[in-house]
Amino acid sequence: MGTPLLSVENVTVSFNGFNALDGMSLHLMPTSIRVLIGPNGAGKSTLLDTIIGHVRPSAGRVVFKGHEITRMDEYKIVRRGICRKFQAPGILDNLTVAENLNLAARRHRECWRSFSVGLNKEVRAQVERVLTLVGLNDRKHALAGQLSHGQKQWLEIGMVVASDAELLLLDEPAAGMSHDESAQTAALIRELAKQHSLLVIDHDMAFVDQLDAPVSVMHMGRMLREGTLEEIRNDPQIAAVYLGRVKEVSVA
Amino acid sequence: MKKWSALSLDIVLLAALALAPLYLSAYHLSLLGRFLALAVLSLGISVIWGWGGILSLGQGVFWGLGAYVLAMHLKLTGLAPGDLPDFMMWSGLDHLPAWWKIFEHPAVAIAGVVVIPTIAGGLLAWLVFNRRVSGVYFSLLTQALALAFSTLLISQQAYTGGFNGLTDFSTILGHPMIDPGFQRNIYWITLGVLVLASIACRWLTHTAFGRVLVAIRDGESRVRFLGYHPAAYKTIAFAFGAMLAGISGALYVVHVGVISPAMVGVIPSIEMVIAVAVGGRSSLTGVVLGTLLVNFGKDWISSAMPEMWQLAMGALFILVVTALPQGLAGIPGLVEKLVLWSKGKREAKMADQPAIALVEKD
Amino acid sequence: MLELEGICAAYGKSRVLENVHLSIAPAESVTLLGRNGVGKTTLLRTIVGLHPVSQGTVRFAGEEVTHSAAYQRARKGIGYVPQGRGIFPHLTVEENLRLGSASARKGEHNGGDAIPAHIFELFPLLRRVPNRKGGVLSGGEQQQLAIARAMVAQPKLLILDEPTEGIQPSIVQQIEEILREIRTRLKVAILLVEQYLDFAWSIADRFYVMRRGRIVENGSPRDSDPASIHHLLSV
Amino acid sequence: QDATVKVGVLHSMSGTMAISEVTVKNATMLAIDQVNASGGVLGKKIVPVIEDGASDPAIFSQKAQKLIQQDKVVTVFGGWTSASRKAMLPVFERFHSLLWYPVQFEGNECSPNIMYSGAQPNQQILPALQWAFEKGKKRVFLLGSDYVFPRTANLILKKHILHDGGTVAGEEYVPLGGTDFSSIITKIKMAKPEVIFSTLNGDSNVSFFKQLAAAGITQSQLPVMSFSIAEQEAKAMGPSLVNGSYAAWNYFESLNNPANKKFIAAYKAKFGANAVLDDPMVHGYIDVLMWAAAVKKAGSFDPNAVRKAATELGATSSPMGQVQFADNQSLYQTAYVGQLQPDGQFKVLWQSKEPLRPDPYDALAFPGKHCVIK
Amino acid sequence: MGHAAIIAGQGFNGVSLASILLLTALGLALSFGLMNVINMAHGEMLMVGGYLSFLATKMVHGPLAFPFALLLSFAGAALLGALLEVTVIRWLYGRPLDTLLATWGVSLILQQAARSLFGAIGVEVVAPHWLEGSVSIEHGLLAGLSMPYVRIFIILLTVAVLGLLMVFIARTRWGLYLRAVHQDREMAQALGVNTRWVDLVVFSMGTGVAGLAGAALALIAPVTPTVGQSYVVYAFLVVIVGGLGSLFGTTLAALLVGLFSAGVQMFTSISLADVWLLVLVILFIQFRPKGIIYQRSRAMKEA
Ligand SMILES: Nc1ncnc2c1ncn2[C@@H]1O[C@H](COP(=O)(O)OP(=O)(O)OP(=O)(O)O)[C@@H](O)[C@H]1O
Ligand SMILES: Nc1ncnc2c1ncn2[C@@H]1O[C@H](COP(=O)(O)OP(=O)(O)OP(=O)(O)O)[C@@H](O)[C@H]1O
Ligand SMILES: NC(N)=O
Ligand SMILES: [Mg+2]
Ligand SMILES: [Mg+2]
Repeated sequence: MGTPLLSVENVTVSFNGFNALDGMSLHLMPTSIRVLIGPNGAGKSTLLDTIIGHVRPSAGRVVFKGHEITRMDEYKIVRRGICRKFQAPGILDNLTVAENLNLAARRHRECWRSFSVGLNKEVRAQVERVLTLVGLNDRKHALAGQLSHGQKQWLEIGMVVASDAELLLLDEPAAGMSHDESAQTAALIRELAKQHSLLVIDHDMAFVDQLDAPVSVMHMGRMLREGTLEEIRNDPQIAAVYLGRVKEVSVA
Repeated sequence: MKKWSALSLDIVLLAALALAPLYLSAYHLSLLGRFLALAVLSLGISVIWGWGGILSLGQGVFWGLGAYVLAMHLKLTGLAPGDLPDFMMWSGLDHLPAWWKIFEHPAVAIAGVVVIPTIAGGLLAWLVFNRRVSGVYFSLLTQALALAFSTLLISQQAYTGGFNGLTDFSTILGHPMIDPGFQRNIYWITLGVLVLASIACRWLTHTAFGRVLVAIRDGESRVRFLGYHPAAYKTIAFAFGAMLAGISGALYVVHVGVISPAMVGVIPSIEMVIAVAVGGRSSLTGVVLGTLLVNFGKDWISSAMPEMWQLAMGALFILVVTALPQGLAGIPGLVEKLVLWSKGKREAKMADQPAIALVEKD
Repeated sequence: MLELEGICAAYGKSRVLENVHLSIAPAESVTLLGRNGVGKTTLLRTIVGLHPVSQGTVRFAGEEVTHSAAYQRARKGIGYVPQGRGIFPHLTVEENLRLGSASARKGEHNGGDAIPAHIFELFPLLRRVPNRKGGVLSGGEQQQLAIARAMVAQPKLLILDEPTEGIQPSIVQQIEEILREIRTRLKVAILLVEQYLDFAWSIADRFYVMRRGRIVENGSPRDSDPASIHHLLSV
Repeated sequence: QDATVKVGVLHSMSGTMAISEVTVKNATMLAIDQVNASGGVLGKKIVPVIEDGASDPAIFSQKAQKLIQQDKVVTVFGGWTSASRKAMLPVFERFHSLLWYPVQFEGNECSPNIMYSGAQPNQQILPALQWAFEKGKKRVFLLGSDYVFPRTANLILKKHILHDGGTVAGEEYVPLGGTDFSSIITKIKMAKPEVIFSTLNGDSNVSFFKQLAAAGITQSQLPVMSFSIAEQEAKAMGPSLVNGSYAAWNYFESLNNPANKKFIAAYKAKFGANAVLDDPMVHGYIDVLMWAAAVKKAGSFDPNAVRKAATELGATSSPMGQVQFADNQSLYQTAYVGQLQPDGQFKVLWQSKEPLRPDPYDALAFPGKHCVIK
Repeated sequence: MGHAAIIAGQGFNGVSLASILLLTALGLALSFGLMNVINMAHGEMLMVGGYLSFLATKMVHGPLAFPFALLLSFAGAALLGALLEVTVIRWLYGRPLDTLLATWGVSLILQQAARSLFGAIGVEVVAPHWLEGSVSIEHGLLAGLSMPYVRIFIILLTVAVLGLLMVFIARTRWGLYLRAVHQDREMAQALGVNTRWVDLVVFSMGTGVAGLAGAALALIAPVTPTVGQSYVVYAFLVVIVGGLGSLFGTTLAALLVGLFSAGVQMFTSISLADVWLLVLVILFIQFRPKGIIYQRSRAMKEA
């Protein structure tokens, strides 16, 4: 075992006395996938919020690439190599699809480096590549706000891909996608894992299955169990709080 | 195609302005000159509002800073050695404050015109944007700032000339301002500054900076989560706008020969924004035209029917905002839409136009 | 209950719905299927009254409602769970629920203000956090709240746009049961858009498949070949 | 040969100053009519070109330039605030034209291109002080709107109060249009003055008097001497509010002289029987008459010739009494102190023995300064 | 006057100023805080209320004159607000900065209209007899303190209006609808709320309250065409400092501003007190960018 890319250590986040995260820990190795599941309100999205600096933990710390990032500004954390897809699509509605991707793909985000007129060739190529990858090529110049819900999901996945950050945080990437599309997304994620680390949240067990990665289960702001999906499925406690009566997943 | 027509509009406009001394009377030329000076300010507003989505209702402050700095210089150069400006004398001061004295040197004054508003604007913006004070809050805060600024100027009569402001200048850089030739020269200089400013704006908005600015306008947090620091971008944009405002104020003083608190307060600040809205906040050519149109309109209506001016101006804002949110710059689009609409009415009947679910590729 | 005839709709210049015919009988459960971006949400919005139709008619409970405002349709008994949930972020859970009965005419169910107890039985989670602001709920919590809120109004037709999105599996199962229950017991008609086929199939009496703004297939799950449906939904 | 001559009339017809300036404009127009009716000047009919200064100094300067450059007027009547006059001054100097300025002001200015017919400080505020001291009221509270005239007037007053053995009980300013006087009234109560000298402008007066009354302070306990409340303002405020308070001017509508009777009759005939007249209006009126007389005397419209001729006209009777332009281009005129009556008119309590020589630079406050016009 | 009396007197003045600011700001708290409409013509609604109260006291005499004036100024300003909502505001929901510009135009027109109708010099509303005079303390620690009845009346009126509004917003069904409409117009509609009607009622209630404020203000200051301008900037500051959408915050902010001004005015001039006030506000915003009381949200758009 090498050093983890990301370590979340005993993080507690509380809102008016309610602990959304309650001593949560998680370690993530480079170039790996970790799936995070757990009941609604377990604190999964809050964990991502904490990693990216959107909420400040009251205890614990977050370490990324050996540096503590717990109390840094969001944009500084992101610049260190983290990119996140939000649960409700977080795209820029009044920019075109291509512009959204451009913004994500740019390498130099400091203000003082933004005064050049032309678009970097690499960036442009990257955007084109991603457009094809997420199937939005012919909607390139449409305003992002005019996409359907599923298309927005794809666009945001595209932004994460375009960012090429070392750590990619995906909050329910398969939500609102059809079976085929989830499968496509899963394949894409597995491909990305060759060079990146991914933390993926989803409730779709068929999709999780396709990711073929270790699963962490959160419950009430804490880590409940880690293991393979198979192990998780067979855990009666998880069935009780999360999965419900276990059903055969139909693999189409 | 669209680009070309826009460019040719710019060229026609520039030619018309450049040739103005040939066909305009001395008085109208002097009006045009002062309105062009204001257009420099409008360009700045356009960048921060049209691109950055930041509506400042306090541009009068930065405009006023530039104007006052230059006016202080002009006041000092018109003085006999050892003399005090008249208002200092009658307000009970017996020597020139040091912070006045430094503007005696033209280089310091000119630097001050550019630098002081920029720093003031930048500082304010940095304080406020870093704390994520957004749109409407910022607008109202800057409005209060404009009020405070003019109140402060009025109350510090001994140092600022108070309500009267500063006026009665004789020479600038050794040139008597009374010279007829001076008027023409200052017109050229103003036009030159305007052209430079508009090139600078065009450049700024076409860089990555401009695109990030637009993105911030659309979704500041999202942009932050992509690793950009919105406050930095907004601060630079705002400082740039403040700089243009300061330059504009200084030019205006040279044209008009007076600066007073009444010209920098809440109402003038809003009027500055209105001119930009009328032109079309995110069209650089539009805002220049808008500024000229509003100001010439004001001059004309207030001569023809003084009581009507406020009514006309009021009606204009309402009309522009509700019917023409893109201002003058939106007129071509509106015409196009109307044409399409009348055509579309016919076409709609031939219901075989394809739906646009384009993702699907069969 | 609901009849759509020749519905066309557009965003600006681009047509999104083409001549859509669709009908739902009282207490019938209908599923609308289709890939991303084919116009499902748009169709639902035209029914609810949030998007204008350029041609065609919408009839609900025997009355034409093509041009009536959304709130009027809601008062006639159309309940709506939108895609993206539509939770009021600064209202508490309880207030969000109370708004569900905004469509109730005065005097109908218990003065309009009280929230029927069975709602909390169906969504126990909501009982725990009645004073939490809607905006801070987790995605799944919001989804549950949205469904609960639509049910508070006791609609005659319940329209759900991907209601299982972001909901944990055990609750998806519960929602499935709830929907079946309100259809059979409360005789509420259901129009469901769903990507999760298993779920859709288990509830639907009939289905429609959309493609590029048109209905290309309809039938009942029992006498349709799953493979051909699946083919229609794939790339 | 053209049988007309153009003059400019430049006042605020919009904005905050409109209310005051419109009446001055009316009086000016009346005078122009009268001159025209009596055959014009040098055989030419006067054609007024009216412009709106919009209560904005920059606009005043712009419109002044327009009148001179574009309309080629031979002279301009107008301005009210010192700010507007200051803004116009360079324009008149640059184009060698002549402005007739009708309002009391703070002095400290003397331009060959302006005829100052309004009171200089020694013709309004200082006589009022003299009167107060004569009445034994030597503890003075200075209250003004925050602009140049009040601040400078108070500077001069302070010197004289101290010089003459009085006390300055306090000095306060309210932003123009300000309406909250609660703190100031507290300060007044703490300072215990014997008289308040008020250079408050316009609407602030209403608030001030109302709040003073509500605080239980009456005119008999603590009189207020105002320098900006004339008949117009008193009428609008409702005379009952300011009843019993004092004012100092160079003209009151109640002055009993034949010229005034004629003037009032003519004005009411033209602008309605309800019209009231006051000091700045009369100045706006006589400015035109003096200009016409000066043109006749000079035999020319040339501003240089006219201004010289104006100072050589000699004493003239006017609605305000005998007036005459001094060599510093300001007006000899009589100072009056009046008390406001329930009918909205002022009862004259005191007047200077003779028309006072105008002195732009108060010798006590600005020693060594003189106005010399060549 | 002893020190205690002066401090108490300025405290009273501060509260009185606060109550006027609050009365002005309450309408804004509705239109701006809850509907996100920046109504620059709010000040003119004040003015309209003032003039209506002036007319009312001319039309009716006797003890009922002033209550009638209050009623008329509320109703008149509310009606005008309704007209404004239908003709202008309605088209601009969701574009707050545009509402600012359009309503600025409205304010210019209303000012000019007032100037044409009533003249530019202010008109005066004579306070009813029962509001003349003041509570004066002659003896003891607070000797010399006097509190004018009009100011006491305005404070009480403000408290009453504040109370009614708080109940309306927090407790009634309409208050719920109003908040819902502001947060998600479409969804509110889809739930059966007649959003147009809600908008109309709430907006005109806001302007109606401004009308009341105008009538109250007329008791201590003249009604002029520009009377609104001098208050509206401060009223907006109060709403900002208080935090959008919280009447409680607005109240605290008004008290803060009122007491601060009354205090600082004693040591410096009114002009400088205004300048210091703004400095204070900018500093305050550093610590509480969203005002004294604000609502958190996880939604990114609002973060
Ligand atoms: N700002 C906040 N204030 C109060 N409570 C909050 C806040 N943010 C989150 N919560 C609460 O914290 C809990 C965890 O929320 P979180 O969004 O992390 O859940 P989740 O695991 O992502 O759930 P889901 O699967 O439904 O998306 C929820 O109960 C939520 O209501
Ligand atoms: N506001 C809008 N302006 C313009 N086009 C739009 C707008 N909203 C949606 N569209 C387009 O209309 C089409 C139909 O969108 P709709 O949201 O109805 O799809 P959908 O079937 O619900 O998709 P999904 O499964 O992704 O939710 C899409 O191609 C989309 O891009
Ligand atoms: N000259 C004056 N009154 O400003
Ligand atoms: Mg979540
Ligand atoms: Mg959809």
